[in-house]
Amino acid sequence: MSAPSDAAAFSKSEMMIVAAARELAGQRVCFVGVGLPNIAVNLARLTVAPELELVYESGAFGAKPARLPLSIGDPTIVTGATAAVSMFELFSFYLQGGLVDVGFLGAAQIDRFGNINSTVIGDYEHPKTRLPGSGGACEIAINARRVFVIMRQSKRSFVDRIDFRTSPGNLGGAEAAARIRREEGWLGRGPSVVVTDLGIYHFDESGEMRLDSIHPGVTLEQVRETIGWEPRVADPLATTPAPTAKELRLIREELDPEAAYTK
Amino acid sequence: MSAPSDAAAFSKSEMMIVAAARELAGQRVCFVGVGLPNIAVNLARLTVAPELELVYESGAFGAKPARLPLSIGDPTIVTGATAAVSMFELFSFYLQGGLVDVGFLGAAQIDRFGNINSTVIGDYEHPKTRLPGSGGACEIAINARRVFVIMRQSKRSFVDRIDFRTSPGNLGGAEAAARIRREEGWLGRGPSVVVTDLGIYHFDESGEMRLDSIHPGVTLEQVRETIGWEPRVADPLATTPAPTAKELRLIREELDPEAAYTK
Amino acid sequence: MSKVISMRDAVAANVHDGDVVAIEGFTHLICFAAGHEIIRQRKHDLTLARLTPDLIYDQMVAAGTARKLVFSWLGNPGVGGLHAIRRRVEEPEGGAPAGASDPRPLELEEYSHFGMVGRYTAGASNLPFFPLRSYFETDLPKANPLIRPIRSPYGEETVYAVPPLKPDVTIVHAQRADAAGNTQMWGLLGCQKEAAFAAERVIVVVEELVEESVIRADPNRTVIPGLIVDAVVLEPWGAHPSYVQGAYDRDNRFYRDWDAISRDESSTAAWLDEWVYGVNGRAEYVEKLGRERLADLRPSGRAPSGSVDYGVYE
Amino acid sequence: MSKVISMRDAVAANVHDGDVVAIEGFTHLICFAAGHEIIRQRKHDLTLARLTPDLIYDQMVAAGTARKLVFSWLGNPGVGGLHAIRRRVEEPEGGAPAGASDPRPLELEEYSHFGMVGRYTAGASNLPFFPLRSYFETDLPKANPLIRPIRSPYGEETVYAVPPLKPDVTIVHAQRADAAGNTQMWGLLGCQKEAAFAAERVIVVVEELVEESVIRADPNRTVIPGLIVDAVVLEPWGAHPSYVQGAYDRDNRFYRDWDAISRDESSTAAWLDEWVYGVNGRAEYVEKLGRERLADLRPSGRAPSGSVDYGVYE
Repeated sequence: MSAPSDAAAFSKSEMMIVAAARELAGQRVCFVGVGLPNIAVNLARLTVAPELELVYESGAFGAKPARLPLSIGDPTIVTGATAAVSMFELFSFYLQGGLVDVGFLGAAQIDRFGNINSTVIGDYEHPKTRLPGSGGACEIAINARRVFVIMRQSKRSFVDRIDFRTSPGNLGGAEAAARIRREEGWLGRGPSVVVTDLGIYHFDESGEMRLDSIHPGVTLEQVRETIGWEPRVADPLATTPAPTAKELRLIREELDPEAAYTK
Repeated sequence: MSAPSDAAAFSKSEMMIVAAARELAGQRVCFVGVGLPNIAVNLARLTVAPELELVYESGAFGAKPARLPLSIGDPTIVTGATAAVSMFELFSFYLQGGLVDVGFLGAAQIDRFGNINSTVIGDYEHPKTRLPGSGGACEIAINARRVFVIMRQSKRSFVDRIDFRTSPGNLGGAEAAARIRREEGWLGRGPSVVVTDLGIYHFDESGEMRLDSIHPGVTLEQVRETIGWEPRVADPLATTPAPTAKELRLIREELDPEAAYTK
Repeated sequence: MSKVISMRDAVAANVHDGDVVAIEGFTHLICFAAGHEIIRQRKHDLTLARLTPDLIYDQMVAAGTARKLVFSWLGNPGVGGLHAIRRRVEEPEGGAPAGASDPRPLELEEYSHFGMVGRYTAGASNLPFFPLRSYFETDLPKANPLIRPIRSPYGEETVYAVPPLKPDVTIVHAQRADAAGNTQMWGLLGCQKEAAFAAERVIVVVEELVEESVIRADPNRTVIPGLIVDAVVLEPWGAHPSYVQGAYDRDNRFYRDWDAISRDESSTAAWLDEWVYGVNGRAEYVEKLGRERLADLRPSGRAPSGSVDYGVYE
Repeated sequence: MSKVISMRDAVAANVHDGDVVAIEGFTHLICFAAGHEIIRQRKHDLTLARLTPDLIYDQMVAAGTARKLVFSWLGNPGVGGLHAIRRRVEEPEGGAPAGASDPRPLELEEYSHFGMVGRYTAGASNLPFFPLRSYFETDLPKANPLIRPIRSPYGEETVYAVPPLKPDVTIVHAQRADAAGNTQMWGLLGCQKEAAFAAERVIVVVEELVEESVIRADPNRTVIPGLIVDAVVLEPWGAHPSYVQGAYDRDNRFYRDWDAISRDESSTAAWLDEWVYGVNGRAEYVEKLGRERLADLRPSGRAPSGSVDYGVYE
């Protein structure tokens, strides 16, 4: 439960979802997992990106869900979809074949260069916490044309050094990353945006995260307290426009009526 | 048009088909092209090998054709089949995956070790005759558990040295072939039988073709006149039992009523 | 020749201690009925392969059937972690329930989703490896040395390879099959086809056993040919709490409930006692679930695919 | 947004001189209508890729559109050779018809069926190569140095690799699509899916244009998503003399007739004049074939697939 910046108006999670959805403007094909990304993506379709096409990691394409899917394997994403394909086809032709514009990832840890850990906290052989692992996150980071990250920020998640690199971001910096991506023939250009409950980060020319927009009601101090390095901050720093009444209505009435993800 | 050995009873082609069909006794899964192999295989299913399952090179499995298919792409092999699969699935999972017991090949040239040419007569770059090429014959010879060859014999087709090796047989001899097949992890054990219009050949321990049975009415001289090397002959040499009335009736009335292949 | 037998006989004949077992199905068509029967028959030392171990393997690990997992995403989808498995990984000494036949730490062999799909594909195709564009600049090849670089024979490029995975037995759930094992499914197809073709033995479990003519009416719908199937088991609701497109929904309540049940060893053991050891098979489990709960999982309406015409060619 | 345009516009916009063109379809769903339009628009210097060049490429080669073939089986299935192509290979100087724009010898790049399938699969998957167990101890790698050995990173084994094939344009024929290009087909599926995903541009030609709701009723039947489709052309009988499962049969008479027509350069040219240059499109070609001939090619009855239920989940 996060403290909404304007208790009457919206929660931090709602702001995060709205900000992520707006980043999808102009994107065409999005590879999506369930939960926050799923709500953000569906909100984008209803607002800034009506042409957005969803590729579900489970193999559904062009889904028209009759209800908010509770998992990426919900049968409601298959009934009425334009295609239901095997995992081989999904990963070989859609993702690795270069058809996915945006891969949407969550993470347990991220570093300043957008490298992501979703495998373990602690040592791999003797982990403190065994996390789910890659799933498709490893190949999404490499093959999606760009990667969007959505996650709440904290000292434990925004760290100077991740414990395990599950999905490559800008590696040790933009220049080396660009060279390696080119040499190894990756289709992806790496992380593009990180949306948190406190603000919106893009990546500067050195490949490091830069806070470009801070959500209304959030202070720079709050941002610094929840990040494991001294964050770069855009000057001038924008303030994220608050969610509109329409955005909030869509989230609350249509996309997450039981507030499963937006509490 | 071949001269039947007993003009009233059966043609050389009919004898060849019947002999090939009988060789299929006990086999389970046969990868089949159209024409003579198709008729032989269907005759086998109606006689010695009722359990035989056909994998058509075009992707139909468990076909129940309502008429004799005129090509491997005839729609009659799909309607009522148990499966219609993509070429990727057919070649990856059925053939290379090792599910095919018998691959049935025709050829333009064959040598004493069962190596096959279906690519060119003459030099590859400047061919005298450009033949169709491999199609699936190359991978069938390597991955089918055993290979049956059906072809008419002549000095031009049974040659000391083939012009191009499209499908490997016993290479230069059984011992080297077995070693190479083992080392390279081939699933196939190579050619098993060659059925011609004059007789039936199996392969001896040295990997060379041996005439084991001669069709009724055919002389050893005829065999020697239509082969480019001095053929090994089994002692005693069997005589292929003539087609039965039932076999002939099935060919003439059901499998090839227009005598397209059995003239 | 009919291959239809009971679940008990299918598991007894095809699943052996020490086997590599794949119960596949990506979120959809996960055959919990087979997993429970494997537990009841107290199979052990199994290597369990699945992209997403899901609740089915959490239960099988809790029951002590497994010595190793081969996987790509270890979670309770939409809910959280898999606690029984995590206990065996994070605190291996204390992770196995008392009396379990296999108290050793659980071995993990980890890939990504595409890596697992590639492994089954190589297994099904008798290839010595499958190449993919993944793993670059990650720690996964260090964590799993079976993920190896391979240089393209065309130019300088290097990609990664995964080795073939050939389960001793693959178990799939489907909407329907005929008695010979010709199997049709629709909805999310996961990698059941690849996992089945890769396996030495295949058990198909279905909601409905149909005449061969039903299969033959739509040959493009066939996902697994009877040719590779060893046993066909008729087990309605056999995928619960997973789901079957067109037949029943995912029981999300159970996925949430399991999070609480599995956090504690004794409540996990009690659940296994009641719902697995305490029933003699899926029919009794289904009866125990109760008509009302099942009715809630039925789709609210029909969504027919429509029929296409293959044509008669005679 | 509708992608439905005429065959003339689809070819003009998507097929350019010098392109690598794949008109795929293994015996089934071969889009002769598109091949003929390419001839009429006098495209040239094309590299034509297909497992089986079939009559369609024999005609396109005879008309001088091609400089190169990439293929695996060069024949008239069930009949014999492809004479126009053979002339350009066996007697290159004399092989091109007078006035053809490209009288040079035809270049051949030759694989096996599985090699071609692997090439499209690598192209569709953005892989630098595709591995397969073929070509061992044959002369094919000598004839085509793009077929190369590759060593497994697991043990000593060596298999062969083929390079990706990425056509500039792939053209497929299908039973039906919606206006956005979501395409469904049934019967033999060949490698149209792989060839389409591998291509820069895709033209889909259909017997029937359907509402989006027809496609959405059966998502597992979709072979090619509109996502990768550039143009949708409605062209009934567009596959004649090839066939469309459920719609019409292969015109075996024409396959036999072509053997005689194509043996001679002048009769080949006369046929092209009459049946390709002499008609302004497929509709006129169909009319010229005549109602009786077409009626003979219709299936003798319907063979419905039956309908399955995806269920409503709301």
